[in-house]
Amino acid sequence: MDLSFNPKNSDLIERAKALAKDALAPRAAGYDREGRFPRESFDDLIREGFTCLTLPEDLGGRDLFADPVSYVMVLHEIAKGCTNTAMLLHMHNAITHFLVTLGTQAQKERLASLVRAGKIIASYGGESGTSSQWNRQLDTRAKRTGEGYLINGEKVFCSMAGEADYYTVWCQLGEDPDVRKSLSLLLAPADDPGFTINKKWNAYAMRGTVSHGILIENVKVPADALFGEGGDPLRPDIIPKFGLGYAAVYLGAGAAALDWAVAYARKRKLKPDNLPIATYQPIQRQLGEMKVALEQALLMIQRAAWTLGTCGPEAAVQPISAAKYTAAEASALITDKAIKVAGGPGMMRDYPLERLHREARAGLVMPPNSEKCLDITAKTIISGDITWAGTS
Amino acid sequence: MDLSFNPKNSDLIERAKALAKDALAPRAAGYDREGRFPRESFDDLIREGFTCLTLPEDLGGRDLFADPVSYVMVLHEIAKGCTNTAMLLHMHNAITHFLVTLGTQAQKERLASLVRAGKIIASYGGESGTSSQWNRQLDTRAKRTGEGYLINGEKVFCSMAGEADYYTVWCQLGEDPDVRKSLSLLLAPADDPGFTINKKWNAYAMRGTVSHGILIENVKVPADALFGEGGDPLRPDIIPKFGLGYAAVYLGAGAAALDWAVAYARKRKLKPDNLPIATYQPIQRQLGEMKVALEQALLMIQRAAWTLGTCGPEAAVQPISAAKYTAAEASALITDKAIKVAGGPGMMRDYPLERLHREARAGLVMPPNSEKCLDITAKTIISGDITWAGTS
Amino acid sequence: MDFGVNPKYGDLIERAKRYAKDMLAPRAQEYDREEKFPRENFADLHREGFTALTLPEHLGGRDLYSDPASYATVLYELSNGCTNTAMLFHMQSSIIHVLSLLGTEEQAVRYARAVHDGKIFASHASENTSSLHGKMVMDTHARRAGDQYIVNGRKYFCSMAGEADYYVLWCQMEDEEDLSKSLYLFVAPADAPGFRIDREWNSFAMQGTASHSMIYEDVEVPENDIVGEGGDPIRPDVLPKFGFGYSAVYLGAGGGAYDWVVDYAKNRRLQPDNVPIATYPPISRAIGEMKIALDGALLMVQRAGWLMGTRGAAAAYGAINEAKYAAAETAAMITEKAIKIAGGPGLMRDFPLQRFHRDARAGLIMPPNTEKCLELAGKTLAEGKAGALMT
Amino acid sequence: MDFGVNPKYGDLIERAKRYAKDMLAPRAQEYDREEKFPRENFADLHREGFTALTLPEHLGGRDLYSDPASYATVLYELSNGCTNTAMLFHMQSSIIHVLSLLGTEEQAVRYARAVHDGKIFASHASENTSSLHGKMVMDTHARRAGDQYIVNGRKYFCSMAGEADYYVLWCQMEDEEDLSKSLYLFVAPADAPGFRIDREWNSFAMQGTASHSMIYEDVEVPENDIVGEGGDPIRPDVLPKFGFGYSAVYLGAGGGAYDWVVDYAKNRRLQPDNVPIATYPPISRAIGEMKIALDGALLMVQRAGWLMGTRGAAAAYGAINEAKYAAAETAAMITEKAIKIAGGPGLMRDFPLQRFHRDARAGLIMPPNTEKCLELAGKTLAEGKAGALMT
Repeated sequence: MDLSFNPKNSDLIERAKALAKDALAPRAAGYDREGRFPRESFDDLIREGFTCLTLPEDLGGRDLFADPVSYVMVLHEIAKGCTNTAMLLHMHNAITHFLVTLGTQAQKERLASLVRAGKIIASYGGESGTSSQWNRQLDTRAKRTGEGYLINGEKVFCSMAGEADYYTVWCQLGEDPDVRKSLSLLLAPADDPGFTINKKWNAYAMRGTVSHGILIENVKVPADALFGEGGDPLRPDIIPKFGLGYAAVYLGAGAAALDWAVAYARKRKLKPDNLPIATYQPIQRQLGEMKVALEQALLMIQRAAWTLGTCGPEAAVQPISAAKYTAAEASALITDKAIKVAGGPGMMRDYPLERLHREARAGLVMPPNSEKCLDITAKTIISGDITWAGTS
Repeated sequence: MDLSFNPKNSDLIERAKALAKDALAPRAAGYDREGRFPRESFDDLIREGFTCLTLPEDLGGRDLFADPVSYVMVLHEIAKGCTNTAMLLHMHNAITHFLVTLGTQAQKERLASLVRAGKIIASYGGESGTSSQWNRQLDTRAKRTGEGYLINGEKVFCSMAGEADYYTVWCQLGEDPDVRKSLSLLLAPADDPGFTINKKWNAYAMRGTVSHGILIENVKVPADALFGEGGDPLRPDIIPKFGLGYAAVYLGAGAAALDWAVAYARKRKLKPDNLPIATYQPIQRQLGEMKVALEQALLMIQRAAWTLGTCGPEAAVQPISAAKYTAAEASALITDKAIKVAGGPGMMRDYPLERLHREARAGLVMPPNSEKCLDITAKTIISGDITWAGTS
Repeated sequence: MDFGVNPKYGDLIERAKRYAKDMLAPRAQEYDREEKFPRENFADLHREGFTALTLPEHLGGRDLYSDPASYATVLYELSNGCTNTAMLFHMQSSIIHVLSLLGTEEQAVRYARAVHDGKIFASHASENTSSLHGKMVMDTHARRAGDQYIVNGRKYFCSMAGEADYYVLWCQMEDEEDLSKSLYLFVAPADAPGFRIDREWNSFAMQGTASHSMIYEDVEVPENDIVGEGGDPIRPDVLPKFGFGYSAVYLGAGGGAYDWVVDYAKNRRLQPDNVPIATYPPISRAIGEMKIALDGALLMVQRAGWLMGTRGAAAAYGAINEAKYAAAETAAMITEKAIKIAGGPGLMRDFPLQRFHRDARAGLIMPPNTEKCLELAGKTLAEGKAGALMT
Repeated sequence: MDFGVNPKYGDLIERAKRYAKDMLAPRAQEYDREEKFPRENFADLHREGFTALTLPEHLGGRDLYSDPASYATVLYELSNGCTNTAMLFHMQSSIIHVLSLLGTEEQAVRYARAVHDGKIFASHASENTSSLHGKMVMDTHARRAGDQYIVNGRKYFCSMAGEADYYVLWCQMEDEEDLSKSLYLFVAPADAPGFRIDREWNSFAMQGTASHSMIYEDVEVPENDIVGEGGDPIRPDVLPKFGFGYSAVYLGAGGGAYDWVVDYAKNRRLQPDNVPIATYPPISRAIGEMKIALDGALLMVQRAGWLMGTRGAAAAYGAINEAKYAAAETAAMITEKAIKIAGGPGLMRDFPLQRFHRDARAGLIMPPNTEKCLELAGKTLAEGKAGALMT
């Protein structure tokens, strides 16, 4: 066991921290208030190279998913500045990584050149069906044509709808009803006239992700738009990585709330004592509880990331579920308590706590939600003995 | 809405309170330590008439189940002195009430004369099966003989095994496999040689209830030992009343813990401040949380009791479940926090908190357990609209 | 002991329930989104006679404060539909009750007539005390000038600032520090010169209450709009009534979330199971927990009201404090569980859960905040007092 | 970053796991019920070489304190079988480590030989300070008399009182108030005249630790049994090691309860469903919660150990405190959930859940208690320090 934190890519974590503090944090409230895509912050990320992080090194990237601990800590630092921006960066970086993983050399090179040129890639899997399981039919279907593929369907919760440059469409290709054989990823330029945005994203949190619906009508893509084989998106090295990033992003909201609450408690004085409220034991107790929850969640995330990097994706499925659960619940608890510590300012829009509190609620609900995480963990335990790293 | 607390039988509540404080409380630790039936305390209860409370007035009782609010508050006061004693008093009084409810005039009179003479009646329903539902076959069976009935079977969790004077045996009578038609109550003297006590009650709490197993071999009872018709014990005016009493009994452990913790916090001083710890805000916060939980649970119990008395037993099923849940959880929370307030003395056997804490755990587990209570409540909500008293 | 609805006011509770569903809930989303004062609701509630409920019967009211438990239940039911409206309804109902209680017969008749005419009364009391101990100190002062008074000062969290027709100011006469002698209620029409609104209310919840700050610069109030005796506003039969109602209002946000999510869970089905998600054990268990907590908290609120009505506010003080804690924590817990059950729709502004959740969170913070409530409850115990009476 | 088991000590962790299951668990119920010192366990652990693990390698040990994360994991695993044994093992392992660290070569060799001979060392430090601020004040004093010292005093919570072979006394030299100059460790055989045991340890948990009070009346200790320099026992590389281990020990009670109840739930079936109750969603969800909390808390403990080992105790202080909170609260939560899942058997003395539950409760109270831990963690933050390092 060696918990020293000096990963290969610690330079990126430091840069993420600085960028979050100086550039992203000041804009976070505005994106939330206006419910718009964090364009300026994303431009900063592009300029600083953060949208190329998961490309292979020989294609101009840092291959950051090879070092998952650094990957999650970069996200976590970005999220401390702006949860929305961090979430979208994760979406872009995760799907870029998957496409590169699945693509041919030619596809990889083409994708990398787009990403290096500052193009943003989105990933659309959700449908308005009612199952969280991947064992049902998708409405979105692609069929082979002479030149390539023709896609039709409808997607919901499409982050960066109308803002990304390319949409990665999760769809069933061909006639095989078994999604495990037919689920495919097709990359399409966002300006295809067959995409119509249905502006129904009106959440009370994570508003900057502009996760509208998209109607897909006769979108034509060439043959090299298909990445990997049918069923590849269900590979165990693909989906869990999304969840790992969510954990880091949502914990960022909690970490930012704790920072703010501590700073506030050290400044705020009440009469007649005229002492900072940070000197009161009940306030200290609350701060302590928040701190322990934050540390515990960070360790769970780092452990899951380390497992992913060291023991492979299948071994990491449960640790990732556990990390997502711990992080989302910790962020919910911390933002709750931060508001209690702050009192009135906790509910005022002039201060960040109410926003962070809302964002933490989104963390509880975003798949895999807390119930689902518990379920995955429990099923693993019940079906057999498991030994996770750090539990001897 | 009228929450004034002046029930017809408030004299009994006052007497219960005095008896609990002066006679029962000083002995409670001893019964727990020695794991023995609270004989001396029960003798006090008998002498003071508390074992006759649920008999009809014309048979020398106070018909206390006609005034369920008083009934639960008597139990609650007794329990604040000794949880074990209160539990057994409830067992005796509830079964006496049921037998009187089901019996013929002659049976009532005979039973009443036994009870007035200080005899203790026990009630044995549990079997070592594995279902909490009453839709399965019992192992304990009775069959009609010329003179009466012959009983065979085995019971578990028999409170007052070897201590009560009469055992009320829940059994299936005859051949009908449908328990809703065949479940019957047979009253048998405890000194019948067919009863063999299997001393396996070795709980870490509620040790004074001596709830051993009992083997029943060819116990013969006369014809008038049968109370009511087959299936009567499942009537809605019977079983839920047990649960209502449990709520009051277990909340007593919580109330006693709060009383002790408050008294301790007012006395205990720490250096160098030399102030009672009750003056520290973190301690006050804990005491406050305990107090609110206690009050809330008491109101839920009183509401359930009032519903039972005013709207009848079927309307009271859900409020009783809700009261049992609230009381058991409140008692668990209060005893937890009391130990935290007390620190070291909280875990020492020289003080009552560790005992009350154990007893509260038994409250969580005793049927209907917390999960079951939630289940009953949820099913009622899901199956239709309900309006409970006090919720308009 | 009687947990049943008071027959004298049963009709009001039933009507409140109906209004919440048919009148308040449909508009609540918009008021919240647009951060608008719920004017249409007040007009409708006035038409239905609800804005006059707390006036005495001889002035055309129902004397609803004679049974605070029923009053709280009405508030709770209204709040199930719209927390903002219930809160403002409570402010107006309390202040017109107080004006008729403390005022001369002439004043009581005059203000009651205004209420029947649909005029809205706001009550402004908060100042920038920043005290841990909650001692009230008034910066807002009045001085005599001929047969009228000149008021200067500043108030915070002034519900209905810019929206009410009359502002009732809690104001201290100059040259007398002792509030128990110098504090009076001043009633002034909203269009009186000298009122200025500082629109700094920018909360994530309860935005429809328009609780901005107000500045008074040489506001003139004639002598016959000064109500009661010195110190009356902090009389124990006056002050606690304001705080008491918050419990019912905020618990109502929990009740609204509960109703919505139970309905949702009974209708929502997932493939391939195709049964209502309410039947999944983890969800049914959560519904059970919510319902039991809701009932327990409502009983705490009603008990506090009953104590206040029958034994006076002093005897009810502990119970009011405990009820505030139970109600606010329960409402917050329920809205949180409801969001978890609903998943995506829990976060969407098109659905009411996120609104109830934000409103409930405000209940935790509104003074006395829930931590403070616990400390008060514990302090009472630690001092050897019973706190809330065992009823 | 490496969350894997340290290969140098992987064998010890595996063996600890096996001993817990095969050796400690079968006897744990009896030690608890009979309130007996776990003598057979100590004999077996000695035979297996476990009682010497924290001695340096050149004295026949494994120098296990060189990697406190591994040390904590060994403790945790042992505690899964028997909390009492793990606690006493920790006391002995820590004090013999400290004696070899602070002692002269002659002393280190001599005490190590005793350990290899199966002698048990106890460490007695607690006095009746009753201080909120945890400042240590020693009533136990020594005065010189020729070439030896005479010790008088009284200690509380003396683990293994009457059971160990050597008592190591934390003792102050007379005429010097400053503990950083006057505090020494005195090693005395248990049969030295002047020891008297006041059997007042009567706890509902951890009864096998025999943590009675001890009175010292003119106990004579020769000069060569006084270890280290003045103040050594409170050196930052000594004192925190004792407190650090408590987290692992108490969390072990949670781990034991978790293992038992998962096994139970996988085998227990109810009619008419006839499937393991572990498959019922409310129960599987609870199992998931327990497992995740257990892992998180164990990581907190291991992190604290890793910090202590690599950056020193001062850097680890915040993390040790946070780990104590996380471990104790988690163990208490798990044992409580386990009892609820098991139902009746959860309460029965024939089954271990109630024992784990009582032991875990002791963890909440053992200083620093969990409320204190939170306040310390918050105070550190409030003072602008990071507390536990972000590793």
